[in-house]
Amino acid sequence: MQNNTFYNEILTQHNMDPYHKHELDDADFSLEGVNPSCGDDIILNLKVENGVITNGSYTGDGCAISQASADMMLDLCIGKTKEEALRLADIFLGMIKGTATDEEIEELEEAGVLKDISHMPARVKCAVLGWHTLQEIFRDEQAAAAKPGEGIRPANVCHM
Amino acid sequence: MQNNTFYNEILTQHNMDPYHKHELDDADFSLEGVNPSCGDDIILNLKVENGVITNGSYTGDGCAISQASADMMLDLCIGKTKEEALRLADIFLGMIKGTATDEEIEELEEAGVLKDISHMPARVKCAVLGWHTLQEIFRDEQAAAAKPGEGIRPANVCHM
Amino acid sequence: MIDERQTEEIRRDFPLLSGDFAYLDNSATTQRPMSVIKAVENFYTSCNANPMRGLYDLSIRATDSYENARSTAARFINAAPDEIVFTRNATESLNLAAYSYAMANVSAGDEIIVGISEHHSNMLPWQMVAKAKGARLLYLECDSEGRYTLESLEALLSDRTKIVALAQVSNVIGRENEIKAFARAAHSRNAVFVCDGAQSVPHMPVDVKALDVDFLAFSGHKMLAPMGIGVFYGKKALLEEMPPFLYGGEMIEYVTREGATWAEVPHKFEAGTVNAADAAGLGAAIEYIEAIGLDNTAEREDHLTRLMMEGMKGIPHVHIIGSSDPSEHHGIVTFTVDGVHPHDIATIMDSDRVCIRAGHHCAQPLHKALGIMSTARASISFYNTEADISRFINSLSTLRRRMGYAE
Amino acid sequence: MIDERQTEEIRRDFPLLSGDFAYLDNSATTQRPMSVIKAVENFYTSCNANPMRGLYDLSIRATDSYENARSTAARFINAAPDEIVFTRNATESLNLAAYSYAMANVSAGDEIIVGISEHHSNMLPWQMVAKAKGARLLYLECDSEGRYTLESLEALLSDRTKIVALAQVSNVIGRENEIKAFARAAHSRNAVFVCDGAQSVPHMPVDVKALDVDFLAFSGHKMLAPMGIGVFYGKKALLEEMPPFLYGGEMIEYVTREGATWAEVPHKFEAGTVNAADAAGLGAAIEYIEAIGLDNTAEREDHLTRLMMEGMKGIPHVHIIGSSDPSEHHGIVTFTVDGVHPHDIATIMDSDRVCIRAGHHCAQPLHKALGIMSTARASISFYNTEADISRFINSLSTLRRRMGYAE
Ligand SMILES: Cc1ncc(COP(=O)(O)O)c(C=O)c1O
Ligand SMILES: Cc1ncc(COP(=O)(O)O)c(C=O)c1O
Repeated sequence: MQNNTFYNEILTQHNMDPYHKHELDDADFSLEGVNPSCGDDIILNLKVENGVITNGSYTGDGCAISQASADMMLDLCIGKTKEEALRLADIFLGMIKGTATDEEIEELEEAGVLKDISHMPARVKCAVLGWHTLQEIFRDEQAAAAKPGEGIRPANVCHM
Repeated sequence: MQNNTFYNEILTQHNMDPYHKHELDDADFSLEGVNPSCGDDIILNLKVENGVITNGSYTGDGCAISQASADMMLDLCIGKTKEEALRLADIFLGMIKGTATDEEIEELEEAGVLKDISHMPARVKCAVLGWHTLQEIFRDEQAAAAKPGEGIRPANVCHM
Repeated sequence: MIDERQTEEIRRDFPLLSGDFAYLDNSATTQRPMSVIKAVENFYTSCNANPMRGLYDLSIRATDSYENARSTAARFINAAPDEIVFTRNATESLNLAAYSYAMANVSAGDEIIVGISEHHSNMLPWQMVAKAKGARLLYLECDSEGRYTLESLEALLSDRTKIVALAQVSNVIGRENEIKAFARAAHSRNAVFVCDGAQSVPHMPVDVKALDVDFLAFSGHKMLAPMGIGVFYGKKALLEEMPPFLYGGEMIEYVTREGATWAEVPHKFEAGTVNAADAAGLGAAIEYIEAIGLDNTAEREDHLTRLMMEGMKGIPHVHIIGSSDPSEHHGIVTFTVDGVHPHDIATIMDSDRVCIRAGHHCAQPLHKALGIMSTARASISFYNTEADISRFINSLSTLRRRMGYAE
Repeated sequence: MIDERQTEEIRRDFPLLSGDFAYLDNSATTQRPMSVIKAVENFYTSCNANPMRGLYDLSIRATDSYENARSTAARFINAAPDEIVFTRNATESLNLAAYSYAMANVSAGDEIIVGISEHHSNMLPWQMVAKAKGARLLYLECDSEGRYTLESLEALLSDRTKIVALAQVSNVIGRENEIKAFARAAHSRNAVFVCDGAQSVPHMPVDVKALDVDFLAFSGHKMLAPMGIGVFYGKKALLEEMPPFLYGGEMIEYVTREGATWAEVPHKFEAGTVNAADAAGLGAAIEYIEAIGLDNTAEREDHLTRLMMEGMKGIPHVHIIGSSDPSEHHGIVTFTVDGVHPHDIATIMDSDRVCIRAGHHCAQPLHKALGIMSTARASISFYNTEADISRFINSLSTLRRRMGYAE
């Protein structure tokens, strides 16, 4: 149980040098995701045009797993349709639950390094925080709609 | 621990054919003693003249041990001074606690059969109910003073 | 059916039963099989850590063990795992229902209905709530054999009824109440139904979905498990609405100077470090019972009860409380002997190495209603032998003579 | 002092410590020596019955075992046996103080003072009482090292103060508070002093008479005992006046349809079947600690703490919460590492087989006051080795590099 292979170069890289950790002024959706047990707190911003996620970013604080996972998720989802992104979210959650196939996990690309997090229940919430927030945005688009003029603080928070 | 030698002829005799289980119309003191865990409930009546217990009785319900113990106590105490009776009460309680000497226990005469009750903590309260009520009468004579006209029901109750 | 030979095998699992006595106080607490004792030991020797808090392997194993026990308990009564709150015992479970659900939902003028035969643990919490809230406590009366009728419940129910609390099996009477019908009647008036399962869950299949009770309480120690673990079952929707009961670590989401938000059900109700070791023991106890089969244990208990009651009928001056039909006793045989105080019965039986209980069995109002100060009770488990029953009957048949009666 | 060789001997008593890891989460829960595990087993195999109820030999042995454990616990903190109420854990003990004492004695406009560094279990019950009663909850502030001063308490105290609640040792800071002086200050305003001893009783001699606290709460599982047992100490006179908390079997004298009278202290507060097996375990744990000697264990813990803190000081980017003096930590070393989230610290340490804890340690308001989201915590017991400390230090010194930092 104790080979925490996920603290590898891929993960630390995404944590130390994230590609997508910045604000996104023209975001269409913006939702805060919070993991109270860990104190992880991210704000996920998405720009969606004609059903395609054309841009995305996150800001926030938290452990390396939550931050890197969100960064890897955006890597994967930008350029995908909403449906494709939600399918990847399902695969990611399935990977954590141990129900995803190897082929499916392949599709997650770098995010596949978090496979073994399922052995660390206390950290599962960190790994899925970004993905869960993504699902929530599309579950209730109205609630997650970015409100221009209100700054980046989104009106709604989704708790893990 | 399981040789309950106290259920012998002496005890059953005092339970089945008590000498002192009756009312006492001219009692000077009358106090109810109650053992809630067992449901034992006695009323102890004493006639005291010039510091000497000249007569006594009890009424009530309860297990054989509580009833026989009260009966044996009265056997022993009638005719004794208040001080002597209280000394015997001390010895009886000492016997139960295991601190009384053999000579002292001799003085208790038949009541000595309850010596082994100390191995049955749940029954100790039954055995000492009468003695405890006696002590209470002399501890607060005013409260235990029999109130003529109020019937035999004493005004005060002492709980174990 | 489990026969005498199989019973001997079963008894080998119970270290304490090798002693030379008949243990007939099973409704107070059962003995524990080695697998339960070992499950506790195993927790301490192989996964002892504070569950739910740590971030290391050992603590994860502790958490898994604890949550597995929760799932096992849930399966046993056909609940979902997150409807199972671990408590210390049935008493704490019933207090949880009272402090959390009732204090938040009962107002002045409301009514709570409680069976008159209830154990104090399913009566005093409701007296407390009624007093605190200015509500009325109504007692559902049973007949002289401890039988409740649906009609008498319906006669008491009103639109002011908020709670009906009743045991599935009384610890004095032994009879099974028709919980399903009673719960339906309570629901028809929008009252919740609290079921005390302390004496039923150990002895018969209990399905919370089929019974449709809102809350169910039971104790591990009455069903082979360790002493420090009990269960409070609540319907998920109710649990979610209820305020917490005990406050402290592990039951929160956020805490500030001003207040707090609560963790998800069931953790909201499990404040402080949990008793994971005894929970593991409860899991092992349920598995032990399941391996033998509740149908088999019930049949065996029924057989022994029949034997006991038949033997008792042959002894003059002995009176059994409740039904004369052994199948309506679930191993509980409460009785009196003319002229012999129940405490003397128990003490003399102890000298014959028969362990029974005497007193009010935490049901004083029932005894008052029956017009008896106290009673003696022999209670049977599937691991008792026919020899245990004989020993009991032999002792009982000599009692009055030993107390000085002619017969 | 206990040296390394003696420690190896001691560790042989703890089955789980034979594993290849450094267990440094002792403030969350300790490991159990075989004598404690065996005491629980022994209860179940040789005196298992429902204590306090039965009238037979086995039940008497169960009762004796239970009451002996109570006397042992009483002796350990210099209380009288009837001032010891057994609970499940410190959390339940503190809730008992809140529900029973405080709900009966706090009125609208009254004030309750709580340390800002308190564990949620000694904060949320008081928030609950304050809210229910319309009382004011005032926080006693500590400095950045977690130090409380008598002056700041005196500044908060008023004639409206009814309760002051403070831990003797905070589970984050590790510093010992001057309970005796604080209790005296509370008493000078006729307030009662509630002491959370969860982190002090396991590590130092605690004498309730000398400290003159009104209530003291602690958990068995943090001092080698089983998980299901805690202690609530209360001064006899207070306990006698307080209403019951949990209602049910065994805590009554008489019950009628209308109400009830209560059993004597401490039984009034022990509703339902007690956890006699784990109480026996607590007795054995105390005897184990007494055999080694609290002075010796404290000295050993101090030595290891010193070693740990010295090692940590040599590692850049590591910050220890609280005093820089190891003797002010009582085995609790809470820390942060620049740029590495505490949860990552714990997970990586786990891969090096070092068990520590990370998070808010059930002290969110303290973390808020310190301006930190969360921390990591290593906590020491006398059975830890110098090798455990080295393993911790080695892991800590590589942490930042493994997270991608240059140093
Ligand atoms: C200072 C302090 N108080 C109270 C508690 C609560 O103890 P328990 O979880 O055993 O109830 C703890 C331990 O978690 C603690 O460290
Ligand atoms: C019917 C019933 N309810 C409740 C209880 C209380 O159980 P416990 O003492 O384990 O809390 C008992 C057992 O004593 C019981 O028989």
